[in-house]
Amino acid sequence: MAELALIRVLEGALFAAREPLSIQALKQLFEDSPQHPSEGMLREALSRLADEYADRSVRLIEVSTGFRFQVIDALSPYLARLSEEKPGRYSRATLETLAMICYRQPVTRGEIESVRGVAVGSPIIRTLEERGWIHVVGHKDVPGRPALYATTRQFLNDFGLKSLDQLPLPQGVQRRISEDLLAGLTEQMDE
Amino acid sequence: MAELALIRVLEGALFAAREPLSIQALKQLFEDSPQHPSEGMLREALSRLADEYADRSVRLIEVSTGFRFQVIDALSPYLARLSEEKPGRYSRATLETLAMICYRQPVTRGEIESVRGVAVGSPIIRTLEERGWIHVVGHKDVPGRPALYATTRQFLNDFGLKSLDQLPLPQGVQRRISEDLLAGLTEQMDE
Amino acid sequence: MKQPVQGELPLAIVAGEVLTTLPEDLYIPPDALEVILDAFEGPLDLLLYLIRRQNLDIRQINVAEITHQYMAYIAMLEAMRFELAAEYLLMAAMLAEIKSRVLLPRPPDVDAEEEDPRAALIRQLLAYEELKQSAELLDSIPRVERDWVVAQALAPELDLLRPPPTVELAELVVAFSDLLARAQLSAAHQVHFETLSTRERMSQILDHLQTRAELALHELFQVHEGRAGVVVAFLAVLELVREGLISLVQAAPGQLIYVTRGAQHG
Repeated sequence: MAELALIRVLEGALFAAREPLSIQALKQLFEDSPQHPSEGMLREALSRLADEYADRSVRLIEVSTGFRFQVIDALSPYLARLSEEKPGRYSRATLETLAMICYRQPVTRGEIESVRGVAVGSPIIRTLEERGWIHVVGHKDVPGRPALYATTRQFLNDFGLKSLDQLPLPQGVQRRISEDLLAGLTEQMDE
Repeated sequence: MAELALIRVLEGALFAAREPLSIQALKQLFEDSPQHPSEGMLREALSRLADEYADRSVRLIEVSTGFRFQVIDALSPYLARLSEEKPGRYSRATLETLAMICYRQPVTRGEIESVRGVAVGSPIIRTLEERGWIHVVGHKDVPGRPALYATTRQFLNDFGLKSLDQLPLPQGVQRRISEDLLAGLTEQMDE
Repeated sequence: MKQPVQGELPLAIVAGEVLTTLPEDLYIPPDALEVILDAFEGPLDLLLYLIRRQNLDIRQINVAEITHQYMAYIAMLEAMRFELAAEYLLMAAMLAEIKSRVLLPRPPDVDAEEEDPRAALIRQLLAYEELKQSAELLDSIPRVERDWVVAQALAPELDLLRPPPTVELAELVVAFSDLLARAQLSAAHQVHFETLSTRERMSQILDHLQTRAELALHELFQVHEGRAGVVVAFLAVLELVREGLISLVQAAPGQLIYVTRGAQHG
């Protein structure tokens, strides 16, 4: 059988995959085949592929766990007409819990509650766990050994982020960081 | 917002959809929008779109229920190399849903949700249906006529059971014919 | 949205003062109260709202004033007999405490070690406000499902499919026990557990009725199953009737009994 051009294999695999494909996975496509693209060749082909789709309604993008095609935002109003459901809306309580975990991870439920000033119900935690956005990464070494929650790679993927660094910071956080920094500096100077 | 070209809307929608889109569904994309493509215009745009993809590894094809993009067969050997993986694991949500259906069948999704305390997503139900372990055995005669789920013969086979009776019951739950049942009967006979 | 408020009866007692009218700036139509209570995520959220409404900086808040407003709000909710979450009352107590300490002259040096409660409250409010902002920011990031979709095309059939996950019987039992423990259903009197063979038979009967609108009752009893089988079938029929999933129909006494889908109407 004739070998397909590298770029065509990547195109088909990325459209067929249900999850983003890492460079590692893309290499695996060619295991035991005469083609043995290096990482450089793969990246170069991916970049040409992205160019081919520059004027189309799907874009090739890189997220935390690899590459995937996604439909451009401009299509949302059209797609909204297709389905009655409005998927992916979350309550403020859920969003605040996710924000705590996202910005302060790893964090216990008690810590989330102390900032929110109200109890965080199990259904909220479970909803986020089932959505694949948070997971337990350990247990805090205090009485009761409460679970420590953190965000997952899928959270990054679903929010189109390569890493947590790309998350925008709220004003308060910026202020706190600079205050902490100043306080730290002052302390150091005092020593 | 500027209107997207007809062909670009179709392209994005077809890549976004998980199922083939009929002409009817494609028309719906433009409901209440200034664009009002006729069926002729749609077919003409679809044919141009198919031409654009003629040399790619995805093709626009028409099946009985509509149009969809499909990755070409030539990619199978490549994709097969990706799929050689060890079996995954079902999520807790999936296991709990299966357990509820298994022990409390015939049961509606709402009933499962009320015990689990969180929504049971369609993907969970679909996973179990596709696995051949559950099926719809009827619809409850209440508003919305929700589907009643039960386990299948294949479920018994895959778990090496002759009948559900062989399933162990968790500790604390006793096999018994409930007094509720008898009480309920007496009530009905009184009516 | 101002409405005349009856001034005769005391509406509530706030900080020892009888409140006959709601503070002008606080008046909210009673039927809107429930909605508003739902709109707040908790006492911190409510306090933030009260502070922000006056364009105050959290750091500059007048505890006495904000306490007054918060108490008036709580009193109003209580007067309307809304069930208030304990957190709201706890905050009321905390505010009252802070207010009294701010008003009373403090003996010098006594509290040097202890944190100023006003500072603690301000810190809590700032942290919560920051969280609110973070949540809004997070929600503004385009995300899958709501704002965009992954582009996919149907994959070709593969000879080598990833083997589906395997499940051990024990895992299923554990999952069910967990569910029971969580739903606190384990007490036998709350949920009835028919034998599983009964539930299995219930599913089978419903499945039969998928293809046929009605069945003669005797068709459900198989002689070859013996006495136990007949009992199971009988119990399954009774349970299905009780849950309103099937009905038994008999045209006249002595005639055949038929089983049909759904509850009997009328």
